[in-house]
Amino acid sequence: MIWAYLYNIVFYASCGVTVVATLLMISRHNAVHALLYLIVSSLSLAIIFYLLGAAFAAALEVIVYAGAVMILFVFVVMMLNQGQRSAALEAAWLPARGWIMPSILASILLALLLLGMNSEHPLQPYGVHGVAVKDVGIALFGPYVLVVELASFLLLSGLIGAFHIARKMPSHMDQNTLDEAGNG
Amino acid sequence: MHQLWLIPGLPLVGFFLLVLGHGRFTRSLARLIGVGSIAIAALITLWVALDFYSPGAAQTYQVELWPWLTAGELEVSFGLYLDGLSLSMLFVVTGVGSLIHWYASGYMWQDPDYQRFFAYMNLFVAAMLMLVLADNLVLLFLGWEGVGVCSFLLIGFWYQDPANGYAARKAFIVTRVGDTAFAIGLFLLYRELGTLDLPSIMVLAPEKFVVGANQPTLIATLLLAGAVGKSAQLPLHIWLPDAMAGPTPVSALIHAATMVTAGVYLIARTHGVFLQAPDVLLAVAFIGLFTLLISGFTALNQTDIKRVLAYSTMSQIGYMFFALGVGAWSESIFHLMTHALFKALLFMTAGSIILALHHEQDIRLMGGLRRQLPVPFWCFVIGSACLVALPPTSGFFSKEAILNASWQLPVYGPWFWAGGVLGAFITAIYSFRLLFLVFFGAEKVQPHEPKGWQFHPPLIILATLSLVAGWFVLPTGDVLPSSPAGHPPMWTIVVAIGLPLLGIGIAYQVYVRHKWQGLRLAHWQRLRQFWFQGFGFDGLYRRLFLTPFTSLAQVNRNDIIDGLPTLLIQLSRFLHRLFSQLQNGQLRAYIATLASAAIIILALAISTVGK
Amino acid sequence: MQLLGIIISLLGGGVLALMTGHRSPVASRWLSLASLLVASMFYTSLWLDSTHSLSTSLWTMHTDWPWIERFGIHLLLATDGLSLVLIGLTLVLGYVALLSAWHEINHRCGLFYLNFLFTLAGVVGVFSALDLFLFFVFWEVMLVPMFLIIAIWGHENRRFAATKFFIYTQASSLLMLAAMVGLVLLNQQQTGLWSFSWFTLTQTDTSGSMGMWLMLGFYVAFLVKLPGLPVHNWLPDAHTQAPTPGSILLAGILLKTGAYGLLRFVWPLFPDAALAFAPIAMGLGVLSVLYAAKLAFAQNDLKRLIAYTSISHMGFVSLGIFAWNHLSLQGTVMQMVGHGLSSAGLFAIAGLLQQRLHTRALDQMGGLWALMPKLATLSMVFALATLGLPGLANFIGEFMILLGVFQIEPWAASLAALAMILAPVYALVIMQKGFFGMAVGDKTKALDLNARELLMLGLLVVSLVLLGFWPNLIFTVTAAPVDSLMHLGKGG
Amino acid sequence: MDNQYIDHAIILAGILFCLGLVGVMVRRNLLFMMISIEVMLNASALAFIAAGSAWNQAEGQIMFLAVITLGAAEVAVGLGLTLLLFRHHNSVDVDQLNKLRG
Repeated sequence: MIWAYLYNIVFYASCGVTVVATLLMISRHNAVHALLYLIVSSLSLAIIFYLLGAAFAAALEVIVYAGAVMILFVFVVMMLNQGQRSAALEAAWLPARGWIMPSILASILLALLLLGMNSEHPLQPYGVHGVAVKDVGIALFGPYVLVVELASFLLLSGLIGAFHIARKMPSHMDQNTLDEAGNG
Repeated sequence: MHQLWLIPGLPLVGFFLLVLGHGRFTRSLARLIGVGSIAIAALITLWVALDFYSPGAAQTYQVELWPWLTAGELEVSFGLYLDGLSLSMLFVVTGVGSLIHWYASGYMWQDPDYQRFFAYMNLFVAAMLMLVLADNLVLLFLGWEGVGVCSFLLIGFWYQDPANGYAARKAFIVTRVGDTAFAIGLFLLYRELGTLDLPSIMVLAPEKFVVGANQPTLIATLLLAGAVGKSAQLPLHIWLPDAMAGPTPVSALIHAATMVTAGVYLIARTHGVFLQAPDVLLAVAFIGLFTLLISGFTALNQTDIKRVLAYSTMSQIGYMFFALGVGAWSESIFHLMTHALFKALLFMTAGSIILALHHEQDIRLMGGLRRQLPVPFWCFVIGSACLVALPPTSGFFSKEAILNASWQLPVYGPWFWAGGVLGAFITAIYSFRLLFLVFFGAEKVQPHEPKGWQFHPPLIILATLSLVAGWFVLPTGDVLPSSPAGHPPMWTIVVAIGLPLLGIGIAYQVYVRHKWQGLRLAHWQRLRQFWFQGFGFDGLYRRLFLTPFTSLAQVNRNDIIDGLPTLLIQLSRFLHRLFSQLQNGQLRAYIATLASAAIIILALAISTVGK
Repeated sequence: MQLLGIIISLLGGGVLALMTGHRSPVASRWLSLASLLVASMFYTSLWLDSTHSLSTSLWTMHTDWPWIERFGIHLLLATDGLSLVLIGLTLVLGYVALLSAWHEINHRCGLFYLNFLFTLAGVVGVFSALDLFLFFVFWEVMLVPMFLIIAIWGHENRRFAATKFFIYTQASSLLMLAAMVGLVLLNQQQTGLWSFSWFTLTQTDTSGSMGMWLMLGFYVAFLVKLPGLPVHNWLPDAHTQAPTPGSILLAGILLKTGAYGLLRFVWPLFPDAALAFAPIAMGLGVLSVLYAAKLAFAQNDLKRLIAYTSISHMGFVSLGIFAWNHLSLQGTVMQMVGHGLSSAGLFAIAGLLQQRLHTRALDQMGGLWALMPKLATLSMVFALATLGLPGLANFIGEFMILLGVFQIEPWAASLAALAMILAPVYALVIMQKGFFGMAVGDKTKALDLNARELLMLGLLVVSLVLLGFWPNLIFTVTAAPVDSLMHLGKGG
Repeated sequence: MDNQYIDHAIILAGILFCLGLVGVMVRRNLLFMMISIEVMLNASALAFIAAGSAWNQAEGQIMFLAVITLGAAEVAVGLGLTLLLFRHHNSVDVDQLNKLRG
């Protein structure tokens, strides 16, 4: 019984943390702060995954997402970051007025999603029988296993491409941007 | 009789020679061809007349030169038809025509475009002869239009002055209005009778048409409209006074003797149809009477010598229409012949006077010319006497016959007769006013008379002819319906002779003794001005037809239908500009549109889910 | 076989002219004249043996070679009296246009004569093709070189005029193509066999709304070509910007293809639809007659004025065709020939005036009679022909059309007869502003006609007068074909 | 076990998605837009997991895997391009990339 009560607290706490972290992340001027908040939110998300019974997903979230992707981000931010000047620049780019229209749009979208998700008549595809994911999965790993391999090759080539683009940076960097990055 | 085709052929050949030989012929050669062709045509007419009058000869002669138009059941031939009526018209056209050509060869001697003048004159006579000798209405229409074009060319002969050009175009377009009505009459006639051949029309019309039915009435009205247009009768008469812009021989030939009588000839020729429409005949009489009176009053205060004669021509042709209307068919043609003689005489004497006074046409500047220009003076006196119909002259015989016939008409008889006599009275006043103003009174100007054998002989011949013509008998008797028999009471003849004499007396008092000057007072001035402008018809037509048409044409110069495609082009350009704003390169704008699109789709999905 | 000779000699002549063009323009000129001569020799031999054979059979079949077997498309060329007359007119106007192009075209002559002769060949093909598909091919062959002639050798804004001309005609011929295919399908459903030939298609039953729509497709295409009222505004622009030979070709021959199409295809193929549509078409005809006449009066540009007169005359043609009785059809044929000759004359004179005075504006002309008596008298003759003076060909055409239409629709004929009043209004405006009155500005250097120009205009005047006094030269030849068309058109 | 936790989890996913969307629309710095996109990806991943656990089938987690790999690849390429953008315009303002306009 106590266990259910604890479960309840942890679940809602982590939901709260995720929401607040994301909110803060969006409004930060400094890129690094934003990144850190993102890491916090993904960690709390991992907790939720776990609570929803998807332990494997929670682990993956922490390893792949919080671990690899965010680190990559931090590296890039560090490289580009121009320090205070860029923070001031960020402030300039973010007038208060700028928030109004997007937040209106987002709140409408949110209301629609919530409306769509209530239980009496949940939002399901209208009059068309979607293919169940199971059959997709069976098909995916049945006859189309080759396709899955190809998809992975695709991702690999994407990565190599990105790597190739990024690699040219040192040889072309002219003197002033290097100094600027240095004293950031 | 077989050389009939030579009569219209010779002037045509003369025309082609003069046109092709432009610039290569000497003046005298051009004169020889010009006058010669008409003179020979006149001789041939005499020769044909001899054949015609010889005892036992057929009264009608028809020859088909070649089948002109054959399409389906329409058979129109290029043929000539000769009978009493066309023979008398031949006398007028070739006889008076050759005298006028003879006179014109002298009159136009100094003019640079001598050859072009005679080319047009020959073409005119050829077209008139074709009109008179045509055996079907389409060929008559060919002559009819040809005559109209030649009058356009000759009125606008001195083309340097745009006013002449305007007068020529005005004449052509107003007559063309009449011609269109004539053409529509032709179409209706063909639809009703199935043929356009004149002799057969005269036969079919009485059979097919019921007297007074609306078919013959409509056809007769349309033919009447054509005749009115060409003979310058009331509704379409505004072009004749302006037609005086042409050289005087032209006015003499076209606007006195031949072309303006074409309308009378048309009505006489298609009398079969007119007899089937009695109320149209009445309309003809009324038109004749009104034109007679109106042009009489207008002639009273004209100042240009040729315009006076033009209005007098209009009123004399009014007499002929009047005669046709009352049923005096042969008398009308007889009056046509006598009028051709003395009016040509009057115009040619006026021409000599104008030439003597170095192209001065205003009678107020002339005076006392009887001593310096004796021959023109006496010819003018004879011409005016005929015009006024004094007893011994030919004018008396023709006008008396018409007035007597008008008395016989059952219902309107006496009224018509009274109108005719009033017309004769006014004619007397204005013609002798002209005579006294020009030849009597103080000598204001020094004329020097043009000598030369082309001037006096034609005048003298015409003068004698117009005196003698009273006793001629035209062979129109059997062709045209007989005019009403019976003699009007004696007093009508006395009145008919007395009134003109009274008119002459009044003219003498006013213009020689200068009495009753009261007529020149102010309040008379407005009436005289009104009469001077020919009862204001010119202004009325200009406001009614001319200005609306020209302004409509100017407003819609580049036509509005052309605007449609250009509208299309502008629309597509506007849409292009509108849509290009959407792609402004701003990434965040695209995301915003993405988000709003998502919202719309979701809203749609949710709203449909509910149902 | 002679017909093929005509077309090939024209096409060959064009190609040869192109090849010799850039070396020596004079050679290309004489070469195209030679090809025209060869073509007219073929034509005379065709005329001779078809006149004596006309009494027996209506058609002289030339070629009937299978082309696209699948849809039953044959290279079917055949001529009857009607197409014979129109091909004759094409060759005569070909000579006139060639003579007028002698000195006016001096840059890229080879290409010009190629286009010129290709247009002629296309028109001859249009008049003799009796396979709908082949007709459409020649319709395009005739259109493209004409577009090039206007676009390359035209006057100031020739590009706009050429494109407008091209879009108008091309869009409408698309309609015709659709209608053609629809007709063939209709025929295939009814008879089960594919055929594009005119003889079989006249047998298909095209009553009902389907027939009406197909007829409208054809009608619109030919109405654009024969400039009928709502779709006429390409003609004034095309004419003002086209070079003189281009204008002569355009006015003299290309407008006749529209009228020929109405005669040959609209009525015989769709008798009931055309009969039902006749009152509207006649109304349009009358409207274009009067509206174009009014517009012509207000123009200041001489060529634009003449273009509007052409629209007015062609309004008479469409009026005559839709009255569909023997009189009005014979009148239409004569009106086509008469208008071809008189408008070619007027355009040649406009070209000559432009060469001498370097302007087409009427208010800058004046008093030319004294300076150029020969040119002035000839333009007087053409102006009189345009206003329908009897004794010249146009009058015969107009008179018989009005006579024929009067039997069917008296009110339409009387309204159209009003044009006899408007015609002198615009025809005499040319003479008054152009030749009478005082000379405006210094015209001393304007010289009169030389021998070549006199020959060109003389040829036209003689033929106008000839047809004015002896129209039976044409009527006897076209009597039988018109009769057969009429019976076909009456649903016979 | 479609209890309220699943519903709330999906609600959370919705909220996160909208927040990410706001982030993308508001920020002009390409980096921040990248980060917000990551948040949106996470939100969809959460929705998959929640749904998967609701019907207790493995598909949810397979899709989560797909989302993650996609996210990773996308970030790699995105950051590379951001570096390029920075090198070329030496600023990461996304509004500078407006050459492709109508």
